[in-house]
Amino acid sequence: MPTVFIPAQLRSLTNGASQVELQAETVRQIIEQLEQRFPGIAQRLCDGDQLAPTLQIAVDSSMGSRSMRTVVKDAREVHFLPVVGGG
Amino acid sequence: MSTSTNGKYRVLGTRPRRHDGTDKVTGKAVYSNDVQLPGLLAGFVLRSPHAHARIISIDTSEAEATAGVHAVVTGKDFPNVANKIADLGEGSINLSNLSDNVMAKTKVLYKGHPVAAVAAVDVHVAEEAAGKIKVEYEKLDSVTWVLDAMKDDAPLLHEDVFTDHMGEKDETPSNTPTHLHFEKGNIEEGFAQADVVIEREFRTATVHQGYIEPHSSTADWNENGRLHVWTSTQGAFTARQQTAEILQIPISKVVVTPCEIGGGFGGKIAVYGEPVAAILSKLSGRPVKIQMTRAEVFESTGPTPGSFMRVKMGATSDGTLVAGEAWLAYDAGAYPGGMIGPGCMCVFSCYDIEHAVVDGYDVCLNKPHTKAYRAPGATQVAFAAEQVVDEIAEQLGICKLKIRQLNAASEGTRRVDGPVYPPVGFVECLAAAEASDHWNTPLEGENVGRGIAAGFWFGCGLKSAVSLMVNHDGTVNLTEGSPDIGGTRTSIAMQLAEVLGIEAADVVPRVADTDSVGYTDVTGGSRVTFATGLAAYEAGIDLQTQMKKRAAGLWECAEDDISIDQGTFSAGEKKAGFKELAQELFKEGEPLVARASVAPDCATNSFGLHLVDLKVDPETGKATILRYTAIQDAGKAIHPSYVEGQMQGGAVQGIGWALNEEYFYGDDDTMDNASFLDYRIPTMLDVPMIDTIIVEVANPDHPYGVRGVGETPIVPPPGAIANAMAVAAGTRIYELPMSPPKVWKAMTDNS
Amino acid sequence: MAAKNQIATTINGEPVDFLCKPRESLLEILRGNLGMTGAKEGCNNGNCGACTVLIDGLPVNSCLVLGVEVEGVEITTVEGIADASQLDPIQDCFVEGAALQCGICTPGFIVTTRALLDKKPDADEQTIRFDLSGNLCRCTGYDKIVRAIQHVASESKG
Amino acid sequence: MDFYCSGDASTLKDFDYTAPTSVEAVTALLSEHGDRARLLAGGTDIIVQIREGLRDADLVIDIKKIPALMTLDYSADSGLSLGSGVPCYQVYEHEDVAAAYAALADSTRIIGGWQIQSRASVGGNLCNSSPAADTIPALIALNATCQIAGPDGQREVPVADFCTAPGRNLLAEGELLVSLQLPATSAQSGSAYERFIPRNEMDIAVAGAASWVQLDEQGTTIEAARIALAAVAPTPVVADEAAAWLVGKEASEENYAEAGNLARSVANPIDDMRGTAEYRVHLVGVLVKRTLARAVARARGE
Repeated sequence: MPTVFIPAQLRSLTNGASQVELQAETVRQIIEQLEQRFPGIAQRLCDGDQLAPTLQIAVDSSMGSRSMRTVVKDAREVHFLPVVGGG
Repeated sequence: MSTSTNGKYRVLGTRPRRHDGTDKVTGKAVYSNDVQLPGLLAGFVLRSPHAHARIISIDTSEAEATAGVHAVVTGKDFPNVANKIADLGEGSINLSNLSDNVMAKTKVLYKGHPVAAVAAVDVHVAEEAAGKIKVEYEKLDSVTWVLDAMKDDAPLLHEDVFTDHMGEKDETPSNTPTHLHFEKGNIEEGFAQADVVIEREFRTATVHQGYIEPHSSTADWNENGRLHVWTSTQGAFTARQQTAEILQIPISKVVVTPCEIGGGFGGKIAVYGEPVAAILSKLSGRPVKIQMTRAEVFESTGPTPGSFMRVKMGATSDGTLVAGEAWLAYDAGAYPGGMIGPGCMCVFSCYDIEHAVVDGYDVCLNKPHTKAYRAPGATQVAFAAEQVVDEIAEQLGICKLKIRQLNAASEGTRRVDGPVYPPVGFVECLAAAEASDHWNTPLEGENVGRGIAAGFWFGCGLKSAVSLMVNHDGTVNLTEGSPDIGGTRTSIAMQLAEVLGIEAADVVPRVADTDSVGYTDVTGGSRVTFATGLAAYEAGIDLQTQMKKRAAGLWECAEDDISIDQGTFSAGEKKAGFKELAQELFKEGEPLVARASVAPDCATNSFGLHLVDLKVDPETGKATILRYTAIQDAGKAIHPSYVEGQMQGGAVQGIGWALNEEYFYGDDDTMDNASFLDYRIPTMLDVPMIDTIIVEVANPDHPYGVRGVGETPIVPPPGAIANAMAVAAGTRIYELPMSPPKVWKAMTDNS
Repeated sequence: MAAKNQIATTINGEPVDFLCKPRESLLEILRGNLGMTGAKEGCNNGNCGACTVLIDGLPVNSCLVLGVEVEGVEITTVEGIADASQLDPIQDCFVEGAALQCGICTPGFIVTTRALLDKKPDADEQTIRFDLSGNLCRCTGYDKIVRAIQHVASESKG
Repeated sequence: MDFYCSGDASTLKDFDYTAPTSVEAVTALLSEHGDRARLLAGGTDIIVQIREGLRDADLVIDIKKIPALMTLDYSADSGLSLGSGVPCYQVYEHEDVAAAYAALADSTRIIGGWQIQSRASVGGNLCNSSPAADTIPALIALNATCQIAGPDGQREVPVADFCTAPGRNLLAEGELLVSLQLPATSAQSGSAYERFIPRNEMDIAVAGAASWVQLDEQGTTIEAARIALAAVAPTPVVADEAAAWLVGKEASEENYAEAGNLARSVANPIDDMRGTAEYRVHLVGVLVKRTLARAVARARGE
């Protein structure tokens, strides 16, 4: 049961909550459940049925995934971060 | 010098000769501008002389009628590209903007923005013909400094850009496409706890990656509709994708051959001349090469963002950092999408700070679209934050190394953007600094100063593929898709050699074109030795698995009876090394091939700490670097010489950024110093030897513990030099570069 | 359009004739007309040293020499530094000492170093840094280049 | 290269080339073609300028085939005659010349890198007439004169009078610089040139100063001095007042500093990307002080 960290810019949609615990197995389920609880949040995180192109997902300490199917069922934490390019 | 780990490896940690070394010291290696094809034409790009203007009309008729000219293109020859953001593996890009940057359609946004191109029998004819193209412009007001561009009355670059606050957009257009905001803890509470608070403003100039090889691209669009591009790129596959998207043709119709590449540092990921050469080739029916001049490189590619930053940090009297607040505005150049994200994520990334807030703004202005430059966005914020940490230490009377040790990020530390670190080696780097000869040698004399600064870069994983073919003699051909910019053929081959129990020289690595190897992301993000190395490791395992099965047949035993130790296969009395077994198996049956592809979703998290001693001439303000030590966690240094090389090269680029490098803009907002004479990268005479200490704290996400090392070394130098300068000059400089006139002025004003 | 001139010169010990227009630089001639792409174009205005060749033993930026100027001189390019199958000690030490990363500046460094060590076989660090300051490298930070040259110089001391 | 910023062109325009073997042939060509003809010595300025569209030419006249222009002639008694096409390295590699005309050796050693010094000539540096040229203050401090040939014969002009504006000099149509004449040096004299640049090499002077001194027999008093400056005015300038003030003064750090202060009065620099006017004026004081100290040390044989 991962703790999902709400990006600071979306906390106006969560009544200020900075993290929520969800019963989710994939990122897609996280977003669906967030949307149920905090209507409007999905469109801030997604572009259609994909993660917004400016975002990446961090599962615990691993970052870099951009897939909605990213498995989170054994994760402690999930974060939504800006994508990072490198040189 | 290395505080190295162990003797458990045969090949890793040794220093074999690189496979491409001989070709590169004899002049035989083929770089993009060395490509020659039958019937090759030369392309020349006509560029905007204005910083900002509307294109009213373009008349190419006279150029087209010039003898020797085979084709002329303008923005009209480019297909419409959807205004959508594409995932390029490493970062994403708006395709319409990418196409517009390659060839302006309706507006030019910076001096050097392409407006037309000519293909002709030679470059002289092409240039002269380009000079006959008549472009009518309506000049517009321009802006080149972030804070000016953020003003309400600033000249607007894009009427369709609205500030995005993570999915919510403002209603009036602006030059600020993105606002990012991060929070951790409670910032008011944090500053309330602080006994000392320091807040400073910082400015940094736009700088260029400064690779010595100008971009060069050759395109041959043949009669079957297949486009072959030879180019200088950090990533053949991303070049293929961008080219196909801009031309609106299927990816399968494009093959990109990555030539040897003369430096990139993040500046050779986006395409520039590739699609232009392609269209010229299509129109002329001949291959076309476009080679940039040095001035074009400075005026039209790269650079990396200039910035304005306000950083405030608070600490309790024992030196614990309790609060950090940053407000960052980074120059994105002509189009949205600069380096602000990682800037925000890195400003406090070296320290465990309970309460933090970061706001970041991506700002469009009339400069070339900014690109990654080695740890993009991190050097600027380290320049700021590392000075604030030093000033806090000064106020509290705490040793500057101690305060960093006291607050060092370690496994479990949560960054301001949220994630916690896995095992990382910053504490070990600080310990190595404390134990170093440099730190323990007193610095004496007048106008001298010692400075330290930390740096962090994520390093990424992404996709890599390799394939292996075993030769009769048991040597192995390794085909990979990572352009080799700094010895990575060898660092990858060494990992395969380690698995297989052979020598690095028994592996024949080849960087292949996009038709000949599986998809591989860019040589960037410090990822190649980590991710392509991981693919080589796994391909080696794949090979061993196959060989084990075949050996069972050969030796008439069960597969499970065979064990592999350091590459040697054995089952009871039977024993064979890799090469011996490979030779036997070749005689027996089908050839051995293997492959692996990987896509590790992880950062490799490399920390570093740099120490610098410098002397400043109080009469001129000029600094001389006396001694320099770069310390970094490499996880596991596969080829220590090339790890040291990354650390030394990054340090010297950082020294250049710190002391002299900057884009000068004239009154008309066009660049005044587009040459290596006036854009002052360090010469050999400007730097001392760069000492290195490699720290090895294994990365749990790699079988050998490798971390990416290429980018972190550019992060600490400006901060370290600023901290040394503060001691040597007796006054702090909050602006990059810390060039002699600026330092002299600050010292004069101070005295 | 200016007429082409016929130029007779010596490159890496071999007599070479070529035709060139006055505006063609030696670098263009070498790389284009003669297919010798070892000399690299980094800036085309004499500031980076990647195109260094020797004319009568002296290092010059071949981008700042016209093809028509080399009548009767002896030119050495990076292609002429190694002896057939045997690398020059400078080349060998560059490879052994990891004194190159991307390699684009390397031919220029090899050629200038050859001239330096011919003149001052036991050049010290300061001399090396001064005499090679016309060769820019952006990858290495110069450390391993200086060390490789010092290594060759110390070998020459015996 | 010098004071020009980069232009917008990038390849060489079409031109004709000729390499005459006599001075007379050159003056004839120059008279015929006027400013459509350009002289080529080392080429390190003119090739860049034509390539970048900053100067133009229909005809490039290579002067390196003219023996008189390629000759360096030195004797302790008669001084130095330096052909205008002699490359920089020949000056600093000539031990006697480098010792006698140390300021000139200093300046030739720092023009570009070695590759540039193999080609670039002192005469070319003078004729390019950049205010930032390194050799010109050295030549002025060493009291050099120009031997100029033209359609009407030869004339002699002090180097101090040669430059008239950035990139301009008093060579008339049809004229060329044949050689530079530097008088023999006397015992107890010495000279030095120093410039300030942000890097340590490969740069254009933000400011430069050359000093020459003649000491008395004891080596303690300055009997005569000449000081010239680079990059602080539209042309290289002579700091007469400072030099005159030094006469009869003790050779001391305080007096070098005071001469430096006085020299600042002739500096009339501009603000540009290489430095502010204020900074350049300040540098004049520093560089004059430093070059006087080095010149005195050399005069004393230290």
